[in-house]
Amino acid sequence: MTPTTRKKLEIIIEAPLLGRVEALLGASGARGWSVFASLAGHSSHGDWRSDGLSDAQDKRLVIAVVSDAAAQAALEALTGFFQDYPGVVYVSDVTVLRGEKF
Amino acid sequence: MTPTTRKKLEIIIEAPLLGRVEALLGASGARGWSVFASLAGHSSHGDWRSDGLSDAQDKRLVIAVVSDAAAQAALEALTGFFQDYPGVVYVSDVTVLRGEKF
Amino acid sequence: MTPTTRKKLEIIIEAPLLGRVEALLGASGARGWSVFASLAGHSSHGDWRSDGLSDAQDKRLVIAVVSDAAAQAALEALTGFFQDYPGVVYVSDVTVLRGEKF
Amino acid sequence: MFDLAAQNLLSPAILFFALGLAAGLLRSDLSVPETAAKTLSLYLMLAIGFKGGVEAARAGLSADFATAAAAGVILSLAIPVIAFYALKTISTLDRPTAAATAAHYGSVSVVTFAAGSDFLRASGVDFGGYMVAVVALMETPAILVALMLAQGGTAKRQGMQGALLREVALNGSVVLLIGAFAIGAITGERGMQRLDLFVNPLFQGVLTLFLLDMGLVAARRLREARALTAPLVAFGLLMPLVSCACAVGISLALGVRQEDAAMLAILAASASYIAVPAAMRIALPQADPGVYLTLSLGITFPFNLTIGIPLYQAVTAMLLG
Amino acid sequence: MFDLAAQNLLSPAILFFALGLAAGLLRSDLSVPETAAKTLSLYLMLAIGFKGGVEAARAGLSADFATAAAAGVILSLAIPVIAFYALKTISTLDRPTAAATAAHYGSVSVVTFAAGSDFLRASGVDFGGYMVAVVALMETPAILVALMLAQGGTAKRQGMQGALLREVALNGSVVLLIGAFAIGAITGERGMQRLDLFVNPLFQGVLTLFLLDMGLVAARRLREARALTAPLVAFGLLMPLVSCACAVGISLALGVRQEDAAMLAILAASASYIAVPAAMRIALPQADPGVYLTLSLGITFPFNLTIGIPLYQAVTAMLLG
Amino acid sequence: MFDLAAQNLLSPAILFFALGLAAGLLRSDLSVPETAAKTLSLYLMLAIGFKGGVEAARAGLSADFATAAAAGVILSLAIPVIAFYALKTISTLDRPTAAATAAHYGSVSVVTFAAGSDFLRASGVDFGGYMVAVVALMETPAILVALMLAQGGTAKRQGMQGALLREVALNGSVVLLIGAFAIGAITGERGMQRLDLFVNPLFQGVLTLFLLDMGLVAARRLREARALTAPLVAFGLLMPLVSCACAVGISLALGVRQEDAAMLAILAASASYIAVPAAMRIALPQADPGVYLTLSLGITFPFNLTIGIPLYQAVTAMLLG
Ligand SMILES: Nc1ncnc2c1ncn2[C@@H]1O[C@H](COP(=O)(O)O)[C@@H](O)[C@H]1O
Ligand SMILES: Nc1ncnc2c1ncn2[C@@H]1O[C@H](COP(=O)(O)O)[C@@H](O)[C@H]1O
Ligand SMILES: Nc1ncnc2c1ncn2[C@@H]1O[C@H](COP(=O)(O)O)[C@@H](O)[C@H]1O
Ligand code: NA
Ligand code: NA
Ligand code: NA
Repeated sequence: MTPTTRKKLEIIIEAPLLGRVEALLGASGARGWSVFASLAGHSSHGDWRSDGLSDAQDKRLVIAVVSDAAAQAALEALTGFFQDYPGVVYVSDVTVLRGEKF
Repeated sequence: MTPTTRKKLEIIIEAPLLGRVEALLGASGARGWSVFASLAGHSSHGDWRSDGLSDAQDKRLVIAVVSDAAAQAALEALTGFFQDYPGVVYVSDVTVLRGEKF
Repeated sequence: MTPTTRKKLEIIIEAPLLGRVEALLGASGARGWSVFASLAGHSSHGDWRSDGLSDAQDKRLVIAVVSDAAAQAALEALTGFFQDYPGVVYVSDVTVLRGEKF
Repeated sequence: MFDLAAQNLLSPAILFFALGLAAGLLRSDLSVPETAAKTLSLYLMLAIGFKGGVEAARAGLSADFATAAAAGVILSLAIPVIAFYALKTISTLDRPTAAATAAHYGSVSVVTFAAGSDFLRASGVDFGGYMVAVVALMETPAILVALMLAQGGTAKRQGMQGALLREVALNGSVVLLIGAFAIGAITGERGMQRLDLFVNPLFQGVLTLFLLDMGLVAARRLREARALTAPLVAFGLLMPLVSCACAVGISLALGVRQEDAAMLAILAASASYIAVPAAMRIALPQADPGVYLTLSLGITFPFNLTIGIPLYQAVTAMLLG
Repeated sequence: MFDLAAQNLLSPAILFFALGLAAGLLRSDLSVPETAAKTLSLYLMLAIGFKGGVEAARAGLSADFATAAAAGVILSLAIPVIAFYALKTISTLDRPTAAATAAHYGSVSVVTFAAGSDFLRASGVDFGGYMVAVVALMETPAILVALMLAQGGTAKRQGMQGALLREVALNGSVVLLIGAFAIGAITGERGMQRLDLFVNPLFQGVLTLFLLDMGLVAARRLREARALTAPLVAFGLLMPLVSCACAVGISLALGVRQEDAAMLAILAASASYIAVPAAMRIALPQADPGVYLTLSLGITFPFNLTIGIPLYQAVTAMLLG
Repeated sequence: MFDLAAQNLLSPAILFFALGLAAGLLRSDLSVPETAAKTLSLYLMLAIGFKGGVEAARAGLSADFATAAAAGVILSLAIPVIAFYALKTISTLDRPTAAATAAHYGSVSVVTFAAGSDFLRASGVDFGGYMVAVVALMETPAILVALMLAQGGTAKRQGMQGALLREVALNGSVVLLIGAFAIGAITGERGMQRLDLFVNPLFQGVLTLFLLDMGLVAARRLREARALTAPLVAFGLLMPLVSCACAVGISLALGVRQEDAAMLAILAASASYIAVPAAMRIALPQADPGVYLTLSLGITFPFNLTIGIPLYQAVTAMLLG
């Protein structure tokens, strides 16, 4: 297993939109991802904090380690997505074992 | 939207101190951040695990993608903070869309 | 406190195996780590989502900022581990304050 | 009547809401874990739906149900339109935010229904158990009206409408309310024997704990309300009265039973904070949740809980009595 | 009998399971927070264990307990073997997956026990309170049998066996069931006075809410079941009958009380979805959870809950009556 | 008396604590989700506060309340000083850790209050409902004393003192206890009718589940206790007796009702594990939580729950009887 370099996408979006972002990742060729819940946050739109009443403003963090091609495709799709919806995406390089998985 | 490079700060601190760290981030010029709950952890101070009795030792992960200037300012403030309080901070480079947001 | 570079390991494994991975990290010379719960995810093995019935398929994210040596040791141990168990590991460079901690 | 209103104000449930509100405004770190709050609200919907179903079965199907249902649906279609143009007139809200806010007022609040039920029962007004089904019917139509008011949106989101409609129709709270209502209606007394303690004596306690949390959340909303202008606050206090008036009018027009009309007025005056906000984040993301959630949770809900409910009951009693 | 079976089908608990199943299959966003589900299942084990202990204390220690316990352990050792070879014969499952699946059918489901208790009590079959202890005894032996069937595995995992045995023996659900049973037995009537409301009238309600969640989870499993072939579905429906037959046979052989035999048949037919899956992820990671969790939760559990339980009771009544 | 003590040891609640302790020490994976534990403790404070308020309203305001309150506050100011110097004498703890630990013993444990109430009521000792308000009054003063004992700290943290005072004063558990007490006092019997089942029969069950979790947490603390030396263990077992003695003394001096004095002794002997630890992480971060949480949860709480409570009652009965 020779270490290889892949792209790590981190996407922060609102909970009700998770399904759409996952669909978009799949369509971009991402083979896998993990979803995490955020407790609270801050941005130019103000503070938010997860309350159990409505998940309208809850945020999810989606981490996807993907190939450069998939990263490129996902970023293009997300550019459109973020014209309509709030959220954040950032990318970094990671080294993985079993590069073929991603 | 040309991708631009920003700094990603990851700060692990105790739950009761979250408010202070958020204030410190805001003062350093961070425009946004996200807070996550940690379940458990280990360090030279031993193991801990979140129990519902007291959040005294619960840990929070704060992720803030910020400009180099804000990162610099935050790190200086955190250096002082971590002289008094336990916790960890680490920084890495990330590529973002819409660099003006950060 | 001069910033120094360290390795950040991110390991996604199934909840029942957390203890084994923590033992493996400790044995590799990691001085600290943090554990997070994942809500849901996707991979070639299909979708999963945390339900409260059994934690069999729940996933945990373990973040460990470690020295290059510990990272090397942990990756070798994990290579063996991932021959038996599902999961993902990826590594990146981070800058830390107080490098002696890690 | 005033005595009852006072008693309502001094009920434990409402005082715990006030406690939460006060603690939140004072920035106390008191908080209810969000998963607990979500579980409590599932419980409330399960219990409310089930009880309504059992009562409906007791009473048997009646034309009154059909009448109340029709009135409810009409209200949830009409109120958003009124609310939307009211907002456009009195405030400077952008179109999407006005439409999203309107949707909240066309829809309903299950907890307001619960508090209203307590008050009406205490006042000897026994509305039909089927009103629970009316609650469910009134939850979502307003969402569709609001979308039209906001004029669709970009082609991209147009493509989403299909998915959205499914999500709205299968919204968890609607499914649970309707489902629990059906199960109550099917199992009737036999079922009630098994769940009696769970859905009846336990209910007040859970509602109390939930209202404590709602007070905390409402306070957080109010504290962070940057977008809240005087006209908007006025809207949050007056719109319920307008909705109540509409409810009375339609009840007269369609001949809704007076007891049902009282509950219908409470429902019309209530604003959603569960189903609608999530739908709006999907359908009208440009709309500012800082406006509609603050108005619904921070202004209208407390108003209805304290002053509104007794007032609507008095009004309907007067005009339809 | 048929009347009772129908009543069983129309009990609130089972209808809420059906509601969850339907909502899940329709992809409604209705969901119970996972920490809530975990807490509810802790409550159910605490209440079941405690009630069983109090009843056992009431009845006093009896040879019947020993007989039922022996029968239970034998069943949980034998059933996995049958299940394993059945799977190898009718399906193309790899060895580890077949073994892991077999372990689930050798172990038991606490919720099936709870539903079975309700049904048997309603049918006037009063099995011994000590059957709760039998549940605990039947939870884990199947895991060890399955490991042998899968032939240990690599040396690396051999090294883990020690740790694994400890984990299996100290599995949370087993510890809680046994512990609560012991506490019930020790405190007896005096303890029951203090917890009566908590473990008795409240139980039905919590079970109902939990079954709603189980319906949702089962539906998700079924929706994502890629690995589910016709032979596997057949196994999920027929294996419980085989297990029931084994239970009847052993009960006759060892002379288990007829009432206890009825419950033993229900337990034998039930499949684990809490303790065993987690153990299998550790011990047989190559086994596909998409197979065993889908069969246990998506096929066998609903079958037992609706048709199985009354059927097993009828069969045991006939053959041992 | 001994009979009662034995009964206390054999109550379900305490046996479930023992179960949790045993499971935790044996490293079972049994665990209660942390959000569930947090929610249960909110419930306990709500119920305890509300019941106390209703009882207080029943009895009417009395000078006894003022006396008990004064005694309570004096104790929570004096005990930390004693504890601090005791620790400095018998142990090698650094100043901040000694001060932080002292704060825990000056403050109180709500669950110890609940267990103590059960025991005293069972022993026919009916202390005043207002003792709940005394609990709230005793929660925080010790924090301030401890800060002085630790001598402020760096200028940086000095700047924080303002924020800290607000946080301590508005600590969630204090706000909820006081608020629920006030609501109980305001709504009285009428309110109790609505919440009776929720705060009375349900209470024992929730307390039992919560104690199971406390046993698990205490065990984890003990397992990971690296800092625990013999002198510290001795402190954890003897300090409660010293506090009890102080309580008796002050009760005699101020003429506290004997029934109230019994509860006051239990409160004095109890150590905080909710409000104080969080405050100490902010105010005295250099203090080692491995010391104060292990002592409070792992040593003193189990001691009070099992041996302490009956002992304190016997002592006060003897000396003030
Ligand atoms: N490329 C990826 N990026 C992020 N998380 C992943 C990725 N692949 C797998 N995962 C997570 O790791 C779990 C196990 O992966 P696998 O071993 O491929 O089944 C999945 O269920 C996901 O939650
Ligand atoms: N710079 C940032 N770093 C980390 N998280 C962020 C950042 N900016 C925004 N977020 C998170 O993303 C959410 C939506 O961001 P926005 O679209 O700017 O309102 C915020 O509420 C935060 O939780
Ligand atoms: N090297 C590390 N990598 C990730 N998390 C860490 C690391 N070191 C410490 N932590 C987390 O930060 C908490 C406080 O660290 P410390 O201040 O070293 O006690 C620990 O309990 C861990 O949860
Ligand atoms: Na409305
Ligand atoms: Na079985
Ligand atoms: Na004390």
